[in-house]
Amino acid sequence: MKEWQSWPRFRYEAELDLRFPEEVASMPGGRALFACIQCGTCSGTCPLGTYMDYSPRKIIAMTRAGFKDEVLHSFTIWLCASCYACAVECPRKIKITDFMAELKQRAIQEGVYPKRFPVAVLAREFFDTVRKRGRSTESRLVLRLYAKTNPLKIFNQALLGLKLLRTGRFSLRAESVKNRQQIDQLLRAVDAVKATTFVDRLAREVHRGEVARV
Amino acid sequence: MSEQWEPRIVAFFCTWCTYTAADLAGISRMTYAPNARIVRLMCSGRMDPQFVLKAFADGADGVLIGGCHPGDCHYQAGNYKALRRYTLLKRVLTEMGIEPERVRLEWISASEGDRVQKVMNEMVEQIRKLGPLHLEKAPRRTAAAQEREREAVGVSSQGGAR
Amino acid sequence: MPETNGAPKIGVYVCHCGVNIAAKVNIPEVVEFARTLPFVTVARDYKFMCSDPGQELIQQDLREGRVNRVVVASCSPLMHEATFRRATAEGGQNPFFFHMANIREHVSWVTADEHKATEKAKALIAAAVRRVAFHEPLEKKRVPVHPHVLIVGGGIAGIEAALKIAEAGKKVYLVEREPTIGGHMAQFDKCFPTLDCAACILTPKMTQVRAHPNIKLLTYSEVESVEPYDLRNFKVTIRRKARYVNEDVCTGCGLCADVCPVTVPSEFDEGLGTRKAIYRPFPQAVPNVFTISRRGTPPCQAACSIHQNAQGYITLIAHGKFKEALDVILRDNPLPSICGRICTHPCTVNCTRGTVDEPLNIPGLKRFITDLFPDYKLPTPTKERPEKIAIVGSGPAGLMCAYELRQRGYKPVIFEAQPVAGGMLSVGIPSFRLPRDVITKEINRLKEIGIEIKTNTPVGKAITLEQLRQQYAAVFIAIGAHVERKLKVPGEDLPGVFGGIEFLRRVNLEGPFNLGERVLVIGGGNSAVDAARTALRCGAKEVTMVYRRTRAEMPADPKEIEAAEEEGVKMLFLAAPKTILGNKETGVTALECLKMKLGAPDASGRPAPEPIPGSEFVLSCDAIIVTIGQVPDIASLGERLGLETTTWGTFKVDDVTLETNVPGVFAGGDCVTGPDVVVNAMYAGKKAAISIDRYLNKLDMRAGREREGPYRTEYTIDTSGTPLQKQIPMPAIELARRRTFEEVHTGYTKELAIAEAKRCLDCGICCDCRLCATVCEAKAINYEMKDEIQEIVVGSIILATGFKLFDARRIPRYGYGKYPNVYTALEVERMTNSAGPTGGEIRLRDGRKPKAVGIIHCVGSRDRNYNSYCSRVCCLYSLKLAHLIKERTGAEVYNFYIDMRVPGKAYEEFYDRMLEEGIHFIRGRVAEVTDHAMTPDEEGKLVIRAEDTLIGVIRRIPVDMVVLAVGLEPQADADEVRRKFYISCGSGGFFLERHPKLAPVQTFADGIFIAGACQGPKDIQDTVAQAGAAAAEVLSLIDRGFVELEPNTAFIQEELCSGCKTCIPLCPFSAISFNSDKGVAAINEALCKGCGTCVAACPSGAAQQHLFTDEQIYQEIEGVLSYV
Amino acid sequence: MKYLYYPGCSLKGTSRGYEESVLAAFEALGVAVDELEDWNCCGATAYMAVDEMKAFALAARNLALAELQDGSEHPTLIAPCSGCYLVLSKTQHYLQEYSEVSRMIDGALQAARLRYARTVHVRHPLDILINEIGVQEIARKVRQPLQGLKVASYYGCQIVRPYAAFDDQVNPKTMDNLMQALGAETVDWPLKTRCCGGSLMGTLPEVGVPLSYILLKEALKRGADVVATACPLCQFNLECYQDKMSHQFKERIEIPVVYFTQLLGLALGVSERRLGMHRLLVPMPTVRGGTRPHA
Repeated sequence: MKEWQSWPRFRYEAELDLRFPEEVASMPGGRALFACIQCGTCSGTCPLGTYMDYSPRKIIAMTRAGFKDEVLHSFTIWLCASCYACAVECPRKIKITDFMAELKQRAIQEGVYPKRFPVAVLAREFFDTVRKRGRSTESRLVLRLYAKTNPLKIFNQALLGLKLLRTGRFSLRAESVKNRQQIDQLLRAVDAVKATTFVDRLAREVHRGEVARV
Repeated sequence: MSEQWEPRIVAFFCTWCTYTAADLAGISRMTYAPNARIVRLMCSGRMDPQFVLKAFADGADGVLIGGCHPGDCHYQAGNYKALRRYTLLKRVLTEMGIEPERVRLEWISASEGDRVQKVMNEMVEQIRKLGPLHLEKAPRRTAAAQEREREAVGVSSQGGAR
Repeated sequence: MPETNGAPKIGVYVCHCGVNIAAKVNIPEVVEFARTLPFVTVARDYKFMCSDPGQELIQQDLREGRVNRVVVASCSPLMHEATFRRATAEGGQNPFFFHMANIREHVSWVTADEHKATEKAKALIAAAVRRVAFHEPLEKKRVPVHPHVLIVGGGIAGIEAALKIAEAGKKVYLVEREPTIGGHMAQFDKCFPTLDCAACILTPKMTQVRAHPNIKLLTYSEVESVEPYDLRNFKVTIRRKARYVNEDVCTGCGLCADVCPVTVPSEFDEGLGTRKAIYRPFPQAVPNVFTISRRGTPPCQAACSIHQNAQGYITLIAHGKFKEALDVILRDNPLPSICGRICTHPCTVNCTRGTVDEPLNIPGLKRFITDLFPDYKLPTPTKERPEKIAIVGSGPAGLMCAYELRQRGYKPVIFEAQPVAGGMLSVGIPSFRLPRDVITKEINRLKEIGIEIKTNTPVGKAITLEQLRQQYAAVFIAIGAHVERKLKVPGEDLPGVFGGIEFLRRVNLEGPFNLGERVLVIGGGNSAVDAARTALRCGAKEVTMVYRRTRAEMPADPKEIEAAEEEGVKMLFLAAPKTILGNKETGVTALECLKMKLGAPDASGRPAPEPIPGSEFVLSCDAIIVTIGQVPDIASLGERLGLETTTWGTFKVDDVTLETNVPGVFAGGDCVTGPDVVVNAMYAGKKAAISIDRYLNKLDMRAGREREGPYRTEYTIDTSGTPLQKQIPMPAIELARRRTFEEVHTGYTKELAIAEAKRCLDCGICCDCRLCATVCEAKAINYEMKDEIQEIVVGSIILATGFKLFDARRIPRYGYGKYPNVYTALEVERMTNSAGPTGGEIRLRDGRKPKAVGIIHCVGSRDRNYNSYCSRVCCLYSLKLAHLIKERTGAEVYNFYIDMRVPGKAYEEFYDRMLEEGIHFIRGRVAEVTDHAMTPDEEGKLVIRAEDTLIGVIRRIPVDMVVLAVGLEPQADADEVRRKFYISCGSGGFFLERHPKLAPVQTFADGIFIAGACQGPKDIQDTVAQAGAAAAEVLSLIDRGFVELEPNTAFIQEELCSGCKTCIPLCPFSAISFNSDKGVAAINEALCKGCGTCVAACPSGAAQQHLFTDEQIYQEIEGVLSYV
Repeated sequence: MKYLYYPGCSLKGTSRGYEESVLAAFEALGVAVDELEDWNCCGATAYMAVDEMKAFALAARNLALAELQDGSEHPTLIAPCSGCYLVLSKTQHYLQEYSEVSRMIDGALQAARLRYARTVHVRHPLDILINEIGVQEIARKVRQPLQGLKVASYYGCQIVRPYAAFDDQVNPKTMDNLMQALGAETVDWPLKTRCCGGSLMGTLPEVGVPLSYILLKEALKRGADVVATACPLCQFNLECYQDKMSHQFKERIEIPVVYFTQLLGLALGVSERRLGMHRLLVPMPTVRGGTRPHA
């Protein structure tokens, strides 16, 4: 619990980033963001709403108002499990799930994602494997995730791992596509067009082992 | 063409549906590209293909025709007649070497102000893509036309009353 | 050359419209530009051109001769064209020397860039200036306005408008599609914000409408079409739906509803209560008369060849009215105890219930009634006629024909070759399915009403056909099909091989005889099954049916096949007999068969069996019964009067009349169709009787007979939500006893019959039992009533068709239709009404009082998935219901809202009051209503899950009752209606007004007005105000007596017309004709509405349109393109 | 009709039983399926979070390969994994709706010497079973009716939302109808589309475990004998963490969680081995030979 004294009394307009809402709304279909009437259907529908620091409704309000720091630092965006329940119920047809994904990407770009949050690590490990091999192998992914976040956790799950091994569900053989070159060409082309560098930055970070520092 | 070329569009709207929709777009303050000039007709059935040819001859780059939705025509079936002529017209234009995409027929009801906005913007984009219309013999305003105009109002080319 | 007013001197007047135009368009620049245009002599600008000083500017210039044509650049011509034309006229010029440039709606309000807006304004002004130079003087035509008014919709809007106009002495037709006026308001209990009783303020107005001499009230009626009567007035066709009760005679006493056995959910009580098929929506209905809901002939009755009214007797059975049920049965069927046992029941096959779980056992119910009244009597004829009619054959066709003729007064005489009457019924159907005494009784009943039956009298031997024809007024041949078809395989004549019918006839007439232990029955029809079951009862140990296709193709009734199998009959499929083995001494010993496979479909649509070569196998047996069909025994008739026959050995008759090629001789039943089921034979008998009656009365035998046979009902029934309940099996004797000829099924008991009858879905609604007619003292009920068409001419129309409620089922998250205690607001409204289904008590479905109630706002409103508009009344009615619920039950009431919208006089105060009453208000749209309990106190409750957005937490609130504040939607047929009346719908689907602010009750169609919620969601206050406004519009029109029409008609320049006639078929108003004297087209200006379609099509340019001549439009095109 | 089959990474790993049962059940129904050659990762939800455009590109490669391999006018690609189904469908949707996405992906495909003409129809096996084969046809082929078995049909989130059009998004019924056709009873279970926790189970078990627990607890409360799923991740979460749930919530949570195709296979008379039933951690009580679970 935070100390009450530390609560800011005002949010000064100068501290906000008024370009932020426009940036976020530039995603496909993103203009719908401005149609939000703050009804709270998304928050009420969200199965994870109760775990979030800001409800999805608040995230939208804060994005509109330019609370960039709070939004990108929030746990909410990492808690979204992409179940789309909010998106189909939203009376304003806001693609809230896609909006959360957009915020995750922006958080990674800005490097402000919570470092001890394995959600981001999993996403990146996954990304890395697929980039190289075209397919992911769950078992190896899980091992790498634990290795990079909390190696001790592996022991908690050892029994389950054994069971899975026994039933043939935990194969350690790495899956891969045959035409790896094509995958490479494909993803490079996206990079070239997109001219975004965050993936490289990400690769550098992974390389430096920053993410391993819990 | 100068680099400031802007598509010039003539829009023929029926008074009952599309013209009213354009009014509604105005009342609702929906801004859209200013390139089109609206000519009001009572019905899209009044749309003579010659109007389109005339517009192209006089320097238009595109023509938009707006009528009531099928089944909604104030005069029962004028819009169907317009559709029939429109189909023929596109063929004629192709033969003349004018891209048929320069003419567009749209059904827009009186309540669809937002559609006016959308169609106007799309039309301008479309014409922008096609570029200016170059008719080999596309006089801005023919001498004959000027003469005809004067004659019709009873004024000779010398300016004296007949 | 158009007539002109001298050289053009054009004045251009640019309006600022305050800042509306001036803020975007550079007015001085535009005015400067206008001065450079040809013929422009004056160019001015003014703050508001439409104001008096603005108009005065124009008039002054005109009067002082500076200007003779006028261009005003301001708003839309739809707004102020009339104003400036008037100004032009007052300045002394023809008002049509004027044109308008729309630089507000089309320029300043829609253009972002100032420079571009200015350029666009210039172009439009240039176009207008060029155009107006070509204007000509025109005259407006005056058309009288018919003083009669049509109002569509009898809700509060229609009522209010009708009364206002009628009070002013004008004639009003008020058309309402429901049986009563009152609309939604009649369903309300209280009205917000005053909480006054809706009925108390509405019903006096309703009775006033009924009593007013100037109002012609047409309830239960719909407008079919609206056509132009002349250039301004309307010819309206109204369908007055048959209510089957004479409105002028009915006293509204209600005795009919007391006896009506059909109960359906009451629309007025939103399905919470019930009403009868003959009903009055509510006691204060206007007119206070009853109506019968008839959806049409139910599928069971339609499918029946003799149209037995099954729904009628089933409904009566369900209500224990057995005697009445018998009367209904006897209306159509003289052989019910037979049909109740052996009919192949197309009724059951087509029963709607079959699509839900299982169809009703309709014949079983009929049998129950006939068993209950074993000594019932047939109706006796009410008149007598001298003609005697000969009927050959006493099977079902002959008996039915005789009965129908007897009922018409004739004296039928039946000739039967066999010693017993009944034809195939007596000889071909085994008695364990149809006991002999049942047949005997039925035949005796027919004899009792005067039908003569001569048994042992074979026609052809005892008497000839020729003699019959001479001695009787008409002859009906119904000799059936009794000659067995042969297998045509070797050994068929061996002892021990029987024809199926031969076998059954022998058992029926002489009693059972020994066949041996193992019996094979060849064939798959009903007779084959009968033969197999009979063989078992003759002592055979093993009976096997041999059929060349599979079970799926067997023509026999599946229930009969099942019964046979139950009794031990074996089935051998895909096998066909090849040779019957045995000799004269031993008789038949075995059957050699071939295996078959199914091939391509044959003519009957079933897959054709194909033999598999070399697949022979042998079945040993003691007897073989061949039952593969029969043909008529035409040869037995001897000489045949030259009657034509078909290649199938049947009589050739006219399909419609059943008349043979010999006049006065008719034939029907199996001898025409080949072997068929009993009910079709009866159908033939009935059909022949109708033909004979018409023949003897020299009437058209063919007219109006399309619906005599079976047909399919046109309508479909919504069976969703019907609780599953399978058919109640009819009690039968135990299997062990099924070795004798004792009847297998013993019939329903009263309790079982009632339970089975209650499964009926009342497809036709009214079951046509006609009990109501028996109690109506005023004799108001008329089942033969037909829809009537009425035509009226009116000059003005007000549409006040109201709204429909959003269907809450469309949002499954709120559980409406799934959880019983989720209600719509109107349902709760009905509950709060003391005359409602619960007598004013607010109760859960199980009768408990709710302790906590959640009201969910904006259901289907403000939601882009459904309706994006705000329904405007829900916040207020939710407050009202919250108050009523709290007052009546003391429950905690939670309102879940997005925004509280309570603008209006005394509305905010009402909201204040509710806040103070302690009603909870939670700002947050509900995510879900669920019965998923997460804590013990949520068990058995409905949990409402929503974010409380003001507190910022997600809340779960357990309640007993959920009330959905459903929004208002356009009527389901709004689009159809608006087309009918030539008007438009706005974005939400509501009728579109001419101008949202300045012409809220006018439409774009002259003379057609709108009022109330059909224009958009609104409360009673605003509805009544609009109704008044619409009435005022109408009255002002009528009092002026005429309208002026825009002179934009088309005309022909005769000297240019080539007489090609292209224009003539194009005119939707048939205004163009061909003047053959001059060889040119001619336009009737009185019919021309001015669309200009003919002008656009004229190849020579001879057709032109005033105000829109080719030249004027060319000028406009050149204008917009030539400058800027 | 021949279908292309897109397994996705999970069906080659933890959810091998899903692949085995899908293929065996389709075979038993006489429906031919061909595996998409050299398919790659669909793009997956996790990938979407890092780089949406690349996820689209990956998905588009699969779609392009499907066109190459099938050659018919409208190839049908069956994707049993909910995640793959969603990502492939979403890619289709974005390629249609957003020209910027469309342009970029076409460019990327071109760089990889591929072309996608937008003809592929991505469908879930449930959709094929209900809308192509039909419950009546399936009911006709049932050899071992699942008499007396009470099934909680769990659709999860991503096969009905937001791009699927074959069933209702909130109250889907197709799996229930299928189960009824197999002779089983379905329990009325309001959580059938509620999230199981998805990948949070691995990354944030303190959040994931309670989500799955709520689902199973309610299914047990409503009398289910088994939960039928249509998603590898749902199956994994609901099955593999039951011990953890029992421990954490001090309450025995034990219920078999199987793929709906496994139940379909059982009813069609396919052997348990071929359906991958032996890979279940919580074994399914036998429904054969008249033994009824909980009977």
